[in-house]
Amino acid sequence: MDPLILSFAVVNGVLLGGIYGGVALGLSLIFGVLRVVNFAHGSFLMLSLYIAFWCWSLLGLDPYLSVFVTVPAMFGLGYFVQSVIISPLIRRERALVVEPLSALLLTAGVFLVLDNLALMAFGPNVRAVQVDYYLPSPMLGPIPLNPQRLIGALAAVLVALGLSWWLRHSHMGRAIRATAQNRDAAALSGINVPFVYAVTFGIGCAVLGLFGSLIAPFMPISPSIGVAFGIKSFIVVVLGGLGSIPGCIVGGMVIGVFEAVASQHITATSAAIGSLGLFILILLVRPQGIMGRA
Amino acid sequence: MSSPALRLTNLHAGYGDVRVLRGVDLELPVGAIVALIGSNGAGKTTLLRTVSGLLRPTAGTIELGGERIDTLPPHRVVEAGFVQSPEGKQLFTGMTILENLIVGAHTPRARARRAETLEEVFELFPILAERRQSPASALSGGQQQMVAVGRALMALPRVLALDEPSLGLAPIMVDRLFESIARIRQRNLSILIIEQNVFQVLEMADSAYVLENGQISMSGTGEALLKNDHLRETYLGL
Amino acid sequence: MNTRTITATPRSAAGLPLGALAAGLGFGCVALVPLLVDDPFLIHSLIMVLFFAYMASSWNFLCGYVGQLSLGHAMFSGVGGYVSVLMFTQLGLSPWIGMLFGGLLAAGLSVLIGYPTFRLKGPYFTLTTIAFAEIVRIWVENTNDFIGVPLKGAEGLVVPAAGDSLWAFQFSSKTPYFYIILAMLALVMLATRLMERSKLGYCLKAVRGDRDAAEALGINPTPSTLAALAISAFMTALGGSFYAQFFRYINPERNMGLELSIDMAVMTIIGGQGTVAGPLLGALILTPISEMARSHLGGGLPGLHLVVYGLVLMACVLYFPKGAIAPLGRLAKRLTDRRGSRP
Amino acid sequence: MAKPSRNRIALLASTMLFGVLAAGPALAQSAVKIGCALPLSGGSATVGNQTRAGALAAAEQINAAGGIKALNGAKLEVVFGDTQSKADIGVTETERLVTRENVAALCGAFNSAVTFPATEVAERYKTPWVVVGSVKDEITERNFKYVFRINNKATYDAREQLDALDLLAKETGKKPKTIAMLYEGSDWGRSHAANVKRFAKDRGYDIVLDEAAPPNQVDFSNQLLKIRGARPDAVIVALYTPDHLLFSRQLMEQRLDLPFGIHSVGGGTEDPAFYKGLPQRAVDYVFVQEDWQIDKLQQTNDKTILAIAERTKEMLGYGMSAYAAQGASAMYVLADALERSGSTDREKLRDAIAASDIQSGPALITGYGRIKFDEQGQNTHAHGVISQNLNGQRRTIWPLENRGSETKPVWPVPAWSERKGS
Amino acid sequence: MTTTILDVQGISKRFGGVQAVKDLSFSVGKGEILGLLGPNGAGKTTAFNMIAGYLRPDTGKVLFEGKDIAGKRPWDVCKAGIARTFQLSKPFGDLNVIENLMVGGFCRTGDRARIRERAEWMADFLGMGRQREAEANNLTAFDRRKLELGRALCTEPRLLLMDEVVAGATPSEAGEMVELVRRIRDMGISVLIVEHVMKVIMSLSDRVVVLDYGELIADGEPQRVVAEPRVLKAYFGERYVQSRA
Repeated sequence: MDPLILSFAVVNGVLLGGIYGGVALGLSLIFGVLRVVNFAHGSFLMLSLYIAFWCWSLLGLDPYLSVFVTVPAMFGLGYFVQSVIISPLIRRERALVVEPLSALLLTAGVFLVLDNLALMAFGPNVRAVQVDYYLPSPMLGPIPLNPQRLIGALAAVLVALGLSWWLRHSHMGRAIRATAQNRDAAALSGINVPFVYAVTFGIGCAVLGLFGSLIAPFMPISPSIGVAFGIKSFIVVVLGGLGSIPGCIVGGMVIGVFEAVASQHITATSAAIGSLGLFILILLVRPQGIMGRA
Repeated sequence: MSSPALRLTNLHAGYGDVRVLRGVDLELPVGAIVALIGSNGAGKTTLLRTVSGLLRPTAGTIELGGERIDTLPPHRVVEAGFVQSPEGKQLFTGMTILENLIVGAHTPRARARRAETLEEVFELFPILAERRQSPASALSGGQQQMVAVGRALMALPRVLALDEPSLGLAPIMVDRLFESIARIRQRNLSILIIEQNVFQVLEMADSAYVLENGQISMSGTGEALLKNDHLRETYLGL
Repeated sequence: MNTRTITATPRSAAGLPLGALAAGLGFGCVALVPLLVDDPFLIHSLIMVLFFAYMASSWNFLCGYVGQLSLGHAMFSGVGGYVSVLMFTQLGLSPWIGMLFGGLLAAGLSVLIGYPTFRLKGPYFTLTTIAFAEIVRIWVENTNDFIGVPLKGAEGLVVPAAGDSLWAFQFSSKTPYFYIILAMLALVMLATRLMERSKLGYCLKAVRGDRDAAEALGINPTPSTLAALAISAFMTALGGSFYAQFFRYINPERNMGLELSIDMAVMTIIGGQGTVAGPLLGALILTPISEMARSHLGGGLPGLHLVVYGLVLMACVLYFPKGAIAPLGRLAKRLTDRRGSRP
Repeated sequence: MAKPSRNRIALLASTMLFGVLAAGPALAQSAVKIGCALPLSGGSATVGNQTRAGALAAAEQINAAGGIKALNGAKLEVVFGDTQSKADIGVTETERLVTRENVAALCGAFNSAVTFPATEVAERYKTPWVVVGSVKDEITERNFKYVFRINNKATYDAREQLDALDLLAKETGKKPKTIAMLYEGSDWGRSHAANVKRFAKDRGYDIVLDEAAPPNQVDFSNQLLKIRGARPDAVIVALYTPDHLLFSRQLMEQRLDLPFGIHSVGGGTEDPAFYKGLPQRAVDYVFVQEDWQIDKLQQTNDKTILAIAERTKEMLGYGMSAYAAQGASAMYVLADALERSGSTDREKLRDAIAASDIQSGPALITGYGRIKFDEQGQNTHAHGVISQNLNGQRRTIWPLENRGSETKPVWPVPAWSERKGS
Repeated sequence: MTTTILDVQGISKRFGGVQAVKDLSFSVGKGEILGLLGPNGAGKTTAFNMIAGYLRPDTGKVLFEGKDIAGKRPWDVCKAGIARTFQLSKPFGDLNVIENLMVGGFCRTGDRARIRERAEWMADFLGMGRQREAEANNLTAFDRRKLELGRALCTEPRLLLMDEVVAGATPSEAGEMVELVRRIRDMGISVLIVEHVMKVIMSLSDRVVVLDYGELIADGEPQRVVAEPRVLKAYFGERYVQSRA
């Protein structure tokens, strides 16, 4: 194969994969701490895309500036969903662990409600943000880099680094990690576990809020957009290791490059089958993922 | 008369419809070491979980220094000053020793004095200072127990509860641990200790309670219980 | 709450269990509907309710009793539909026979997939079933021709009209379809009931209750779960064949898609998984909701019925984890108890 | 929402008036119900709602003009059923419309996968069905008596795209040789691609890339790279709105040069939302084949057509589309048949539709010269219209008879570097 | 004690850095009740699980009636004739008492009528005849423990492994359990029992073996074994032994 085309493909794959990883961060964080597989992950992204869109369309806010709206709004929504909808389940469980299937079903309910409320409220029309300025395309050798995707991918790496650093060194971050590792011991150390859970869910959604704003400039928005990203996120997170923050970015880039390179040889549909197959294989052979601990 | 450090009155608790505690009365005077002994399944750990707020009592009251704490969530109980080092150590295995200890000082009160308390814990368990950057999972059983006790101390407890601190430790380590506990005592804490290592703990404790089937069947000073033939017969089967 | 309930299975005067009697009576009454009313739309709607009850029951046969959540069952429905249609169009074989082949193929496929997959627990299992089903769906959608078999990709398959013929599984009236799906539902519910009381049923319930304890009692979980999976896949495939014959048209999106799997699972969970009547109850609750949302709001509020689905699902998970059948069962029990205690 | 209620009052008033003037035939002028099964929710909801708006606008107009005169001014009442783009739901809704709502005729249902089995129900109940939007060939190849299709078959769509290429080549002497195809990987995209392939060979085009894309992609870089590698003269595209938006935007960003441009077969490019979501430069010079004449409103002075467009825009919030036009057209075809049959009897109505021969009026809003069905119910005079986006205006360039006198197609299309403002 | 039914020969198990069981050998005679003792964490449950097929021994053999069952899966061990109970009882919560018992019966036969008959008999044997229709979730902890014992017996074992039979029981319940175990032995079933409550072990066992740090430190008659200094030290600490000496 033409090496130029191949390097194009790899660069595209890395950029896109970085965005996949960034979008999946929240899913991984929430699973890592709460052991909840958030089926509604994509729906939250869809909502933040809509928020970014309406900010642009009604208030004339640049999508990149709308992060100041989407991030707090999504944090609030995530906090609310955890403390009002999911936490009764955690309180109910006698064994004091969330029964993963109930949580999955609960978030599946959230997914149905959010996606269809969006359909009722915004209608089925596809919408898109249009900005009237041009960002210059930086060049990587002979390859031009798409500026908007580059911003997304860089943001993903930065957010992952920042999140890891914050979890490692901040007071709240340590509390979150402690709660993830041993809920009871955390409570016995004076950590307010329900609060930590709600904050974690909020942060997971806030990250989605950020990426909603970052991809809004180039992503058409419709009520069903969440599903596409949701499925991608599951694949990415399983590949990188459920709960692993760096694994998320690595998993995203692996999928991105895999699909980009594979698509040059086979059709995109076969590449989609391939990534689903990879997903199954990883679950069966190495369920902890690429970066996850055994 | 000042109120005791911890007082349980007619405490009932259980899991679902399984009743574990059936009316426990217990008093821990300020500055004392009180031992709670009993066979497996007698409800010792359930008692600690209930006091800590992990389990809601179905009846009865829990007072810490005269204040009711039986409706508080776990983190408020810690704030109020009751801290336990749970059974089986329950360390945060993905964290270093230092991080484990720092997480222990989570409440605002404890955080304000974090550096000093840390110094004190390191003084108490010098080995932890040496290995502060090691992951908790790489420690020996005795060292892990030290981390667990140290982590509880970091929260600046008024009442420290130790659940089976000698579990799984080599005899020499048990001795050392008990020595440390004796030293902690000098910090003007009240200590509630749950042990299966009956004789050693009875020697150290000011008084002790025997828990059987969720009820206190016997109590008294450590010495008196040691001499009590009934205890030996019923509890030890000798 | 520490009550010890001491009840015997309520029995009628003739000695038959009341449950069987009620089931027989219920099915008998429903069977009379086409004789009493001549309303094709009502019959059609009933067929849809019975069809979804059948699909949910087939799903329940495995997932309700093993306690694993599969969201890939639509794959088996698709296999059943495609095999029966292709055997009819390509080989001229009666769909009745094609149906059996479709069922067997689905059962075989399910064992191949299930063997490695059952090791996975909880959400991992669920995600894997979704992935398998999506692979099959995407593959069929993008395959026009597979070793000479015209799958026709996303376009879907059409069953050519063959007139009123039992052999061709085609009828001009809806009534025969109604009786067929009614009989299929009765059969799957009977099979579930028999399985519940057979060795297989006890093994599955034991594995669901506690895997370690089940193993200690001499139960090897793998063959039991695989057997249940194969039967469940077989029955789901028969449902897929019925769909194909009833609508005379199938395509991968609808007959293999995730949405069908979610419908099957959600109906069962809302009705009560691991019970014979739960899936039927779920279908009876949910199908009219969507029907009503459509006919009364006429698309004025698109997606409303799915919002209701989601809310009902969340309420069930939080407040009726055993499904709507649990409170109903308690009510029935109280009624029979009261009657029984009367002198 | 003010308008409908005013209409309802008008309707009420007129009913009362009629009641006073002629108490006798009050029964005869009760409303004629038309059932319309459409995907109002689910994947194709946008299209469904556009068709609904068109149909409603036309029905209102017909009613305001005095209803069906042959039925003493009976009003049209359009009853909708939501198919959710699912075959089984579509069939159920058809059953309901026929047996519960007792409609005189049916229309719908856009998705071929729904229309195909649903029309069978109509055939069984001997209820005429006017197909709207569905292009699957077989729908009008089953010897059905009650199914009619005003619009194109799928094969027409493909043929027309190549016809347009041929026409432009003949006009300028410049002919593209290689074609790439990019299409969504479900029913519509695949069947269109298959049809293009069938015709391309005979017309001397070389298909250099044949690429299906799974629906709802989040990125097209990979496919664009493939197109770049294949270096085609032109690309034939069949994508739905979100995918088409993404594709067009990325194509613009990557400044991928295609000497003979993008030839889209409707889908996303028929959707007004598509043009709202993209900057002008992303759609410059794009060719679109669709089932109505996009610049009809500029070219016609038929007041009824302009009024329909006005009313549709009011309902949807954006301009006319092929689907709104088709919905309106279907209503006028049915109204015409009702006038001629003078009866709501389904049998008579069916015969009247079969005998339709419309050569003027708002039924031809879609841009056809004539509507006349063959014995299979297919309107053989149906044709799509291919437009090119020129200076922000979409101008018909094919067929020649629909092309405006001032319209000059740009062929071949300029490279990105030669375009204004770059 | 004439014949041996279970012969454990030098089994070991290592978890990461911890040697949980080290070269352990002991045997159970036919018709014998053998107590397995040791302080918390001594490796009793690990040894237990290696016999029951839940763990594969790193080394050594487990001979049951002369055949090596080491490394066999739990269901095969059960079919061979060894039944077990769990430390934390694991009844099938949403099944009633009879159904729970019947699950055990399917291990030997598919004949439902016979299984049901035996389950009914077993319910009476356990003294749970009046609760036969009660869901296991609604039973008291002790009844659940009994139920688990009965369920194990329904698999018609020749050797019964019991883990902590009276934990959390009241004295009268403990007495009832001891009586039950005796009657089980009288039925000809050998019993290996892990227990903390000394009183129970002392009154029940024909013989005890004591583990400490994964190693066998004593084997013999109960009264004699608990007087051994090594055992006292393991249980009560060095100082106690010194004070008694």
